[in-house]
Amino acid sequence: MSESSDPASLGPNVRQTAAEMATGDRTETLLQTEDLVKTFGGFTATDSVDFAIEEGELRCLIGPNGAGKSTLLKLITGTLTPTDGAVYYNGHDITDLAPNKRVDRGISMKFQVPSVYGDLTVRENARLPIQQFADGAERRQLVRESIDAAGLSGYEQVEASTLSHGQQQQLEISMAASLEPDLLLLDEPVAGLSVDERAKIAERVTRLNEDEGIAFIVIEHDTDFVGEIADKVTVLDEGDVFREGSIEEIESDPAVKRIYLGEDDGGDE
Amino acid sequence: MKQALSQARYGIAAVVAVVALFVIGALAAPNLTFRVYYAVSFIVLAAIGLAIIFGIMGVINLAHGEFILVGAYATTLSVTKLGVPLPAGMLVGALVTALFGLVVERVIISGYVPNWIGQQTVGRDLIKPFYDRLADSMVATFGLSLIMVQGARIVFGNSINQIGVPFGSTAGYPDYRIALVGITAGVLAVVYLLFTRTDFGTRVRATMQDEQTAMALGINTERTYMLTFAIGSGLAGFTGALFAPLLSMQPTLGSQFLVEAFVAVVVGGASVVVGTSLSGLMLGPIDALFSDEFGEFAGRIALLVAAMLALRFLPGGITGVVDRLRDRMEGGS
Amino acid sequence: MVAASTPSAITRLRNRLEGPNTIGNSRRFWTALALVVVALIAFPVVGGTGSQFSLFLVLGLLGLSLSLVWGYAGVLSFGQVVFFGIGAYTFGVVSINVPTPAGITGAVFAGVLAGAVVAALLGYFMFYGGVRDVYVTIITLVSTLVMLTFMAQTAGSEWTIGSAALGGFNGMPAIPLLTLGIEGVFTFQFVFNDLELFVPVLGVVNIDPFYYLSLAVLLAVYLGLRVLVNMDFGRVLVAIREDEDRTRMFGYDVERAKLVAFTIGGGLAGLSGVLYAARNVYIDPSVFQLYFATLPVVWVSVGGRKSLLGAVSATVAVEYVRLSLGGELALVVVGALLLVSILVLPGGIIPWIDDKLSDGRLDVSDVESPETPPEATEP
Amino acid sequence: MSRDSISRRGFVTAGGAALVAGLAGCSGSSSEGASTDSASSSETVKIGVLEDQSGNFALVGDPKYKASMLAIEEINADGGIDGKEIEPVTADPQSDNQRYQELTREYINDEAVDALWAGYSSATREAIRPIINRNEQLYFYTTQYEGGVCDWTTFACGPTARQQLGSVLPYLREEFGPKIYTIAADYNFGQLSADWVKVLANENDAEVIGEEFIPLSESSFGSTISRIQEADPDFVMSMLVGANHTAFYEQKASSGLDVPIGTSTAMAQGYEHRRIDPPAMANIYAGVNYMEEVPTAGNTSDGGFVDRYYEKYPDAPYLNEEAETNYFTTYMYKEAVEQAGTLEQPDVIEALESGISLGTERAPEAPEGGSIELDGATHHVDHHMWVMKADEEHTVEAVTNEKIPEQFLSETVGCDLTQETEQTQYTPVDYFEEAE
Repeated sequence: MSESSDPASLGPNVRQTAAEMATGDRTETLLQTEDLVKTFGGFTATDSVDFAIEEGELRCLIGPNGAGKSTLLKLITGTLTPTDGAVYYNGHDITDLAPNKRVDRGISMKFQVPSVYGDLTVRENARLPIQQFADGAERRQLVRESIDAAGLSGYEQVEASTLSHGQQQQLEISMAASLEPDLLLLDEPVAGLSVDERAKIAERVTRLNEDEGIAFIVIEHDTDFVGEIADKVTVLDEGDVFREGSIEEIESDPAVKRIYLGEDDGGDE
Repeated sequence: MKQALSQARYGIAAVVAVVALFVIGALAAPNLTFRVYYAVSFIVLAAIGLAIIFGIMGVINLAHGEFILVGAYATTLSVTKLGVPLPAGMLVGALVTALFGLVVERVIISGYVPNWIGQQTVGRDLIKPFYDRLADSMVATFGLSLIMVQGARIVFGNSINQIGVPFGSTAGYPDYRIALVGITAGVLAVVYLLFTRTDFGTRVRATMQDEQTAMALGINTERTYMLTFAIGSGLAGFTGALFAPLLSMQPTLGSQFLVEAFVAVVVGGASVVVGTSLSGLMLGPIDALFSDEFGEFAGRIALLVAAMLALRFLPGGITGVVDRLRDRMEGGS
Repeated sequence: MVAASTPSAITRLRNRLEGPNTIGNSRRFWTALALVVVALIAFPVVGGTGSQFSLFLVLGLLGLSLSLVWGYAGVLSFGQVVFFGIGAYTFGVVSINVPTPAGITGAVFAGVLAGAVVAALLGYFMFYGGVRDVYVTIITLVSTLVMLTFMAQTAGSEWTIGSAALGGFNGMPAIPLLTLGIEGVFTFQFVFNDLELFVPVLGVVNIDPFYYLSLAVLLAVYLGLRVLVNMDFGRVLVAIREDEDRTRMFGYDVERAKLVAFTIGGGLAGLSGVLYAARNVYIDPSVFQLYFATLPVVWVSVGGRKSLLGAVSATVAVEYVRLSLGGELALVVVGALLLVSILVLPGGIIPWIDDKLSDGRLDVSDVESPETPPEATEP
Repeated sequence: MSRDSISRRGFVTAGGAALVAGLAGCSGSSSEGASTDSASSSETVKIGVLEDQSGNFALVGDPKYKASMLAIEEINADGGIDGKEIEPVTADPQSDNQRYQELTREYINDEAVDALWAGYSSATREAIRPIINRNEQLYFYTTQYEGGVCDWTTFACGPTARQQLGSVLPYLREEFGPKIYTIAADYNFGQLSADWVKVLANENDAEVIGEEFIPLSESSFGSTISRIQEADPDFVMSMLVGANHTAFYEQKASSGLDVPIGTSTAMAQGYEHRRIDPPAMANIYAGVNYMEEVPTAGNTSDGGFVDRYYEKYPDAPYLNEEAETNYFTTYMYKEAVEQAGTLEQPDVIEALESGISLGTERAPEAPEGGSIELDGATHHVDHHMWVMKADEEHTVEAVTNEKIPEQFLSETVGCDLTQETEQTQYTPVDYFEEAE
């Protein structure tokens, strides 16, 4: 992976050298949080969350609104710093690491609100993440792949803001995936999409997970979508892990339905 | 309800503290206290009109000084030429500026008039409104400011006669300036009540936060914009009216207020009344005490440096700090 | 892969100069630009020494510095005049203390360096402190007034650096005449050194060499910035301008990129200040006044925020009108011009012209027109 | 040669330049003749007058412009200079030093003016002096200023700080006592004037017990007034300048501070006593060479300077100190040109250096039978200084008056422009240690 040639490129070398990877103790766990707490003044968003993701795992995160899903994601990407507790990635403590440094380590994210660069063309959007680690012919190749994977070939010169909601989601997933991350976080990727657009995204995520071994944490309310793609599901309620298991276990568990429907079942002690 | 009550509790406590400090100060070191409170009032009055136009409506109004000029000239001319008593003259100043603000809003800021003309002639809107377009509104109001200053010079000449300062002085400090402190408190109270306790106030805040939803709820957002801008202008005009007896009546008088106003609004943060008054309470004493200790030059530099540090170390301005403090206190209990 | 002959030097150069971030990528644009440059070269021969016009070229650099910082990095700064003034004063102090040609040449670099260093310090204070959008604007606005208030009171004799008195509000007088080069090797005096030139048709004409220096510097900086903004660095800046958080999550050090852009902008503003002081042989604190600090924002807004060409052409146009309109109504006319131009063309004049002339970017409907349904284009 | 024709020509060439290179043909004549073509042969006398009519200094600059036009009109009605009509070339520099530099450059290179009047503030003078020195242009600077400019083509004919403070300070010392509190605008003029107060205090065994400098942008004086009240001086010397500082007088009055105030700047320039309600300016003593209320035959008699000024400008607000200097320097120039018999600037300068003197008719500051002289060596004027007092109703009367020569350059520094072609500005701190 050659460092991109132009001197003023500020993007860091995305892929870490093999040596650096080796020193971390080689566990299967890719990401782990220990008693992760985040409070906003009086309100506790996450309440000592212990949560772990294995390499290559596709985990879905569900739970009622305000359960702390987005906060947990932001603590992992570094946009928020926790009040207490720690986040480990590949065995390294990244609790206080800057967001862009975490991207170096292989964490990438698609935002809840689709945020592609509206004024730029599809090609310019796709090129941005790739330009920091690829150059010349290789860069053109990766950009073309990224656009094709998003189903937007032929749209290279189109201004991103004029794309449909679904197309923008696909483009942003391509951009996040083009960093060749180990862990890709998606925040409600199919919210507000039509049925066939959801199917396309589901197929896209599964392909990235199986073909390229990218681990996922996907926040999504649509249980059919979750059922289709999830290896394992975690249910968050009032800032803490409430249940964890396969989609079947979760769907059949009455307590989960109750917290969704709002009856307070007094916890599961 | 519980939260509203506790918020009021802090508000009242703060006001009582400020008044108590004033009374104790007036007894112990009257002159210094009057000067500190005058400095606070100057900043609050300079900023109150802008807090609405910039703070709420997202229009960087570089012609804010010239709105104060309109108020000052209208008051002075109505008193000197029409023989109107001073208090009435001040109301005239505020009203004339409010009307002027209305015209500016309709013709330039919201583009209602040009678009109406556009519809008649070309069949489409000519311009986009300036709300929440910070940079563009800055250029537009900079042009407006040039026009107003030179226009005032052409129409009224390089200066007009100034009205006398009423009342005498206590402890070597002009009574009129002490009265100004009281009037400032009154203005803050009225604006606070207007924006929090009246349904017009809620309509304004709804429109400003999300125009689409406000429209969906049946709020006439066009009228709300118009009235809010007019009120902002009227307050700036009232500031001009209040300072008319104190300043030399020249077309360039607005420039003295511009910096204090912008700094106070930005340092103050989101909320109009709480932000502006708190930044006044912070920056005013710094200006007054440094001037007292090290001379006027040091006072001026201290104010500017304090503003830079506040902008740097208080994200979200002072209102941000207050919100965080309040959350912590409530969270803690 | 057709073995295209290695691209000729010109196309390689054009590839570097052109890109989505700059206006004017067609051959037509380059011929038009060449024409304008030739016209500007001929202008002093016809327009009377061009010594007045050189002011607009010098201020064009200041416009470019804001266009880079605001137009590309999205940082609306009122502080460019701070670096402009500091560059000018540094040039004055160094050249007064070392009035030899080498000293003066050194003073030019000192001025640019001073502008860049102060910009880096202020930038670090703001960007690494998490200060964003309107707060940055107000901090830079306040910094100009701190400079104005401070410099106005440096009239006392204690405010003398070496033999250069800062001069307070009266300004720093008697800045040496700009003479570049090394003693003995080659030196040339650019200011107050009109050259006699025999032109066949017009007879003997005198021209101001400083005009050509500022024209050359402006052209070089313009082309340099075109290369910069079309490089990967330029694309990162544009991405930051569009959506800072999204760009951070692509692994870019946003704070460092903004700081680098802000520092380059400071250096450019410093260079403009140096040439301004050299041209007028004088500098005073009025460059820190709010009125002068607002002008760059006006130039870049009127010309077109997202275009270097817009910034340069609008600077020259607005300043020409502002300085040549006399009479009582001058300020009213300038104010009205600004108001109308931002009302009718908020995106700026040059981008508007560019849209009219070139095809520019497509719209999704252009691609998804009924007869070519999206599926049809699937590979 | 009105303003518009210049900008139109400029516009055409710029427009032409932008269009096509080979435009030599259609742009008409070659550029303006070289600047040194001898104007004496042409039939008009070209005078450049650049005074602020808008911007911060418009209030004090406009009367200067009007007085110059009055003098030119009178001279032309009376047959011009040496039979040649005066052709004024004017523009409004808008109190903007950049415009002053451009216009000065244009008036010297393109217009080739025979003499130039330009600028109110010291900052403007210093901004254009490099251009003037370089082109050796005859230049009249007509504002009262800190003094010390010894420049062989510049005639600083306004009174200096030493002359103005030298007239009012000794009087107040006699009347009220030795303790002085100085407040001054925080820039060159204010700081140098404060130095002169110390020098004069030393000469009149008075004592400066407090000194304060106020930024030009400051308009609230609470702390300054309370410090003055504490110091309790016998009188205050005020060198405040500009619109914002006028607020001091109003705030002083409404704070009940009624210490007498000596000034070299208030009332005479910005006519505060006409603009602010009494009694704000009560008890203020201005040491000036001229004010509208100066009671001399040439000034206030029927058909005098004041009548002629208001006849030409019925709605002018006031006839201020600098206006009279613009007026009499135009007549001095006329006399010098007629004495030299040519418009060649070196000869006119030599004629001016031969010592021109004007009586009350053309220099209204001089009383009946009195006169003012242009000192050839220093290019300054020995003025007839007046101390004018404003009472409770702001009516202004003369208290004392005396002739005061320039002194600083002539006696202390020894600047003699008839011998050397100097171009420097001297400051009192170089010559008086008490000015430290």
